[in-house]
Amino acid sequence: MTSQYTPEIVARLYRSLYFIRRFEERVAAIYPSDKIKSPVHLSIGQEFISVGVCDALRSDDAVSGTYRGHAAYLAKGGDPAAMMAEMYGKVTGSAAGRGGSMHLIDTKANVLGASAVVGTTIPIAAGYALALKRQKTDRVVAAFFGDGASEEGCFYETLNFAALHKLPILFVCENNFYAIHEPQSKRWATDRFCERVATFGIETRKITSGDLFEVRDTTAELVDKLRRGEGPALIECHAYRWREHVGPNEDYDQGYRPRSEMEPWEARDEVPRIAALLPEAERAAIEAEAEVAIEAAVVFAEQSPFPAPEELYRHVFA
Amino acid sequence: MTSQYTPEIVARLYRSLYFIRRFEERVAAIYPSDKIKSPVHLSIGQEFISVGVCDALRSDDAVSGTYRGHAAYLAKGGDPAAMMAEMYGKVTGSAAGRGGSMHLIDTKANVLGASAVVGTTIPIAAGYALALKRQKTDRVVAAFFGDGASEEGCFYETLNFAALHKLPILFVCENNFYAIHEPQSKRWATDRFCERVATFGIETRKITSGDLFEVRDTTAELVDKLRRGEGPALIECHAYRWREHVGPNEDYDQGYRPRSEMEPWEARDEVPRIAALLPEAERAAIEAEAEVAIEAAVVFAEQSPFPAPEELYRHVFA
Amino acid sequence: MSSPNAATRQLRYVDALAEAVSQEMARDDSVFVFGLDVDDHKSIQGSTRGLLDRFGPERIFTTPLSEDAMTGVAIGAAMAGMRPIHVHIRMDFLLLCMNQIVNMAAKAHYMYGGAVKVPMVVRSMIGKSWGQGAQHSQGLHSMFMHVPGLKVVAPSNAYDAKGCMMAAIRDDNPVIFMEHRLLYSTEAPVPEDPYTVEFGRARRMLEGDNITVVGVSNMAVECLRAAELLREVDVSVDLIDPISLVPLDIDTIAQSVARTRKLLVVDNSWTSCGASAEIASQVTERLGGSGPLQVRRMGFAPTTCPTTPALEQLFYPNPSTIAEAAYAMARPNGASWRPDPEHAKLAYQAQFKGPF
Amino acid sequence: MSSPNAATRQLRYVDALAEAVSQEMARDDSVFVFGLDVDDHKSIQGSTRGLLDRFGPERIFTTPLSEDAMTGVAIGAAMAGMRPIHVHIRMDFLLLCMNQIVNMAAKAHYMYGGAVKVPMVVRSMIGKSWGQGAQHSQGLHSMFMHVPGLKVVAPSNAYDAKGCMMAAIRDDNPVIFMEHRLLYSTEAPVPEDPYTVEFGRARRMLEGDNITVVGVSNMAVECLRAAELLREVDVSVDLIDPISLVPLDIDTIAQSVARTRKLLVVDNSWTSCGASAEIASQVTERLGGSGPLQVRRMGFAPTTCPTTPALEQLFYPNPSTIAEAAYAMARPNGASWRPDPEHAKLAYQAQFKGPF
Ligand SMILES: Cc1ncc(C[n+]2csc(CCOP(=O)(O)OP(=O)(O)O)c2C)c(N)n1
Ligand SMILES: Cc1ncc(C[n+]2csc(CCOP(=O)(O)OP(=O)(O)O)c2C)c(N)n1
Ligand SMILES: [Mg+2]
Ligand SMILES: [Mg+2]
Repeated sequence: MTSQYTPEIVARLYRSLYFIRRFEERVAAIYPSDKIKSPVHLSIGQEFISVGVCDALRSDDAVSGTYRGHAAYLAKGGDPAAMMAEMYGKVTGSAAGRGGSMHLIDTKANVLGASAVVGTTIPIAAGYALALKRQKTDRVVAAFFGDGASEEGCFYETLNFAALHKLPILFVCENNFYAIHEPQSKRWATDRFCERVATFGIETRKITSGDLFEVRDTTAELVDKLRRGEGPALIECHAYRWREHVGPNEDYDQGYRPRSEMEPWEARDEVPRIAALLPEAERAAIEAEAEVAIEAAVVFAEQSPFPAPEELYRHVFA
Repeated sequence: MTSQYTPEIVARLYRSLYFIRRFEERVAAIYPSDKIKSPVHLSIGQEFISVGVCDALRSDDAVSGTYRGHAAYLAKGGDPAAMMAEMYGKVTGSAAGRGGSMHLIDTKANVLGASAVVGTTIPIAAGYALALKRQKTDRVVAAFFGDGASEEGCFYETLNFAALHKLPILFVCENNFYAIHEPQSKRWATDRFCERVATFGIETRKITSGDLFEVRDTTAELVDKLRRGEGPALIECHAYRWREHVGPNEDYDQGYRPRSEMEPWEARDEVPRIAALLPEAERAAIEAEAEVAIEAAVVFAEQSPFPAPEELYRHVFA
Repeated sequence: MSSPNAATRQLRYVDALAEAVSQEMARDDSVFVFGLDVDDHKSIQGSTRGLLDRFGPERIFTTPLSEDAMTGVAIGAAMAGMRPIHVHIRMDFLLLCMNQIVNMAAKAHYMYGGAVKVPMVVRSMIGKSWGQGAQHSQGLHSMFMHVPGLKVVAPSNAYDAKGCMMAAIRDDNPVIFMEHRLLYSTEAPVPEDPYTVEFGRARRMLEGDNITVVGVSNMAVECLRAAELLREVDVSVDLIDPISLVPLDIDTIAQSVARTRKLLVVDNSWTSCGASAEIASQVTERLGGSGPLQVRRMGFAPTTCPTTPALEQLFYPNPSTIAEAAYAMARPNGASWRPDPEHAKLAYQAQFKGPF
Repeated sequence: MSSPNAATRQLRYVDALAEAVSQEMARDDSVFVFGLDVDDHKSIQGSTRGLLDRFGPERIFTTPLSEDAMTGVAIGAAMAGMRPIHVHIRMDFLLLCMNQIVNMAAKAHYMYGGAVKVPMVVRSMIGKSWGQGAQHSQGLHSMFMHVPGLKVVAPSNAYDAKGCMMAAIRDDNPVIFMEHRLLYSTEAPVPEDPYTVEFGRARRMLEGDNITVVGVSNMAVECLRAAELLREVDVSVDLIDPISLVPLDIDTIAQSVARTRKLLVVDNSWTSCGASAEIASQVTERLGGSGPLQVRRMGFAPTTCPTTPALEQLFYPNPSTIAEAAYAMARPNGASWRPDPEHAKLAYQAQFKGPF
């Protein structure tokens, strides 16, 4: 953490981080009630990446997320009530109840929609960046994806195109070492990932610390270059998924990974660490505020109506 | 050229090289007659790659080629008469007249079929290599493709898989700097191609000399490693396409590339250079023999019948 | 169809799949299974359970997320004489494999003049309910039916699942094997011994006189329930499960329609250019000229699949809407009728719970 | 359909395409064109000619061979408010783009509750003859017709080519724009001023009483020639070119068939689950119950496309086989008839020469 971190910034980061953690814990708590009939992929444990990246973006910058996209959506300022309603399948949801947890979108907050087909959004984010460049803005796009997504051919195709056209896009690989239950050793020939990406002429950074401030600093530095038109950049950020791949629970009893893998990550969890940097009163106020907002989102979702039957036929064509 | 090159080997190489050059020149000469109603992509100028690679393979090794696949097919020992008949659309063709120039195959010579969709054959070659490995043989596959093909996502997907499973496959990129009329500068962000491939843990070699012997030596060395199960390797070999992308003619008057680009390649053309290494009588005998065989292939093609109408419905299902 | 003499017992669809593959792997060394997650503890909802223990990681292994190239790998291995089974946990992901499947697998045997064969099986599962939504719910069989050189099968019960899987593995052609998530837990009597269900033979599930109903994949099950409801109002259904879509046993269907002159095709996908369009067209080509013919297709609503249950339930045909449509065709002059929706529910619909 | 007052002149299909795009690019800064080879000297057989000079390399540019990602790029740019035209020199290559087109472009507007639009045009050309073969000859429109959210158009003449292209560019949805290589050199009167041809309105090319014939894409032209041949034997054809396949003007087709009770659909692809199946099914659903209805589909032979001309000529419907089939339907009790094959040739078939 560098000296640039004023108390205001730390408070802002904590606000976002705490909110996301608690919001997802609430989703997990609601899940057994069957009110959320949507596959949910929690980002619990990985939120620091979204918070760090999005805090270094402007509000007119865009973010492209994945089906594990709660954190990116919320960190970028996506509406939590609309998100909760979306998971409940309500007409007030961010996608009017048609997308669920895997297709979050908030155009006002410049959150591009997510996809349930792994990797698909990467070139789409690049296309968005191409448009921003053609429109002669200095806006940028941050494209989140997992280590598994990086195995899809379209990822490499996109890297080449983005570098060739010097697109203002920051690729953010959330490397949590697993795709569903398959460890990287069964999927990657080597882990020379950043080195490979760099051969496209793309500036890369690898962050293994789990440190939110490092994520934010790195993003800020790279985004500066993006705004100057110097071409794309990539961050590979190590993290760990604390819960099961899909669904609300832990799954260390399933045998495919030991709980000991997670423990170092839990030990350096950014939520308490950043909490500790704040004056107690401020921390408490932030947390209380978050709880209120989350409660409001749940109430909003619960009380919103389901879409009417004729909604089925709306929006097939624009 | 190392000392290992006995007169027999040189003669063998020249036989193959000269044959391919003359065979394609004959195809080009026939083309205006409209007897060959097939898009032909000539390899004239690039033959040394196929000759060098295939000479270092065993006859039970396999080769996977492309729509620009005449050279690989012939160098691997594919039947020239069946090939010519195929281009004429005759029932005696290598694919019984159903494939034309772009889909050459000769299973006896272990030439896997080619595809007109750029890049498609790369993973197929890897699948073939997987089967060879599972069958506990020490056979290998050489997979040819162009610089353009290397831009397709499936190429990267295949590299990763092949390296992960240590498949006995030699990737051979014939880098002729163009895809149709588009130069590499409009398609590649950088030319750090071998460096990129190496990050998968794949051994790479870049050959820029146009030297057939260097191609052969390099292949021999890498194939040894493949046979020992040490995993895939890649050769990037520079070359130049002397004729138009598709069709029999030169096209330096079209403005997309100057003839001067080709001239250094013409100056170090392997055909006369290797010819000069042979005793005059032997050279003449090889050439005469080639002319006879080519003439025989043309006569075979001309005299073979077209498929009967009911052939249309054969081979939809095996 | 071979008729094995061995004892039968009730088996779930998902276990029938695993048993078929296991028996074929034991019989034939060239068979192997690969695809994302085939070797994990969930083993594709159990459909690959036990294979890793029995056959080891050379014969069943996961892959990187690289569906396009992995399909090419299957094709290449098949050309080299192996018999790959490539597994996808959702049919939607086959859209990443279209180039290899359509441009290569379907065409190789023909385009190379018979010089190679591509004996491979592409397993994929259609998802439904619990917010599967736009990209985890598609039945894309008609895209494969469109292209010569591919076989397409869609077993609707555990017996056919095992028999079709064995036939698919033994087939020398690429076979698109379409499963349905909601069928996995359904049980049927399944012989223990190996047997094949021959492609191109439809099964007449019910005999009836008033209307011919064809149900594809799990829609066969929904149609069966609809037929039960219709029996209560004295409409008798000739119900046909095509089992295999390519080859398609149009004779059995057309013979039935020649009698009833009424055809309702219920598919597990959109109707536009769907399997239902093909079946309807073939029947019409044969029988339309000889007198009035009532034809109707049902399938997904002509929309993207929404996640919210409020709309999702309207997106699919169900026993109630099927029965209602069939009734209207069978009794064109009667008042319209629709069964009590509660009564119309299928057992498995009540059981199934997410997230997957 | 707007009726421009401006002067018309004969224009080739290929030039009509280029003119439409050029006029739209001039009108709307957000339109851009990209795809392999769009900016080279051959300019996709001339269909992008002049655009580079006029609009510069930011608005028309080639790409790497990366069809999948480039489709994603088009979608992303469209979501951001631009209007990309993504060009493929063969429709077969769309098989590399299926995931992006079907899973994203078709669904985005719906799946995101209307929050985004995807105004993009996917141009692709069907190849034919001169050994195009298995992988350069496919008409894949039915795969796109199957999926809600995509528009699909297939203009058969220069006038419609220009008008449909302008409409496609202005449309707020993804439009699959299907061209045919053999139509490129055909001429028609084409107004100089911009105009649109509205989607969902079929064109009655000929009025007749004996049989309804629907011809898709260049098959409309082949049907026209067939109809001329049929006129010589007193069979009068009601010939319909649907122009757009999604939306489909089934009303015009059904009204015609209601009169003739005979429908022949001739498509530029396989019939199984093809556009012809959809048209035949919709007509039958409407009209089958009211009396005998003769329906027949023609399209590619149910095989892979062979390269040898000896077989290739049997693979496609042509004016002669179309006329023969229509005659058999129109005069079911007469002796069979087939026109003199030489007589039946189309002008462009004589002209076209390879390699591409
Ligand atoms: C193209 C595709 N293939 C497979 C799947 C099934 N699937 C869903 S999530 C997932 C794992 C993706 O891993 P990663 O990109 O590392 O993201 P993570 O879940 O770890 O955040 C897989 C294989 C899918 N949805 N899409
Ligand atoms: C997937 C695909 N995209 C585009 C084309 C059109 N096309 C045919 S050859 C070619 C160039 C390929 O270049 P490269 O791989 O370098 O091979 P070369 O022709 O130079 O030998 C292209 C773009 C195609 N056949 N397949
Ligand atoms: Mg991961
Ligand atoms: Mg090249």
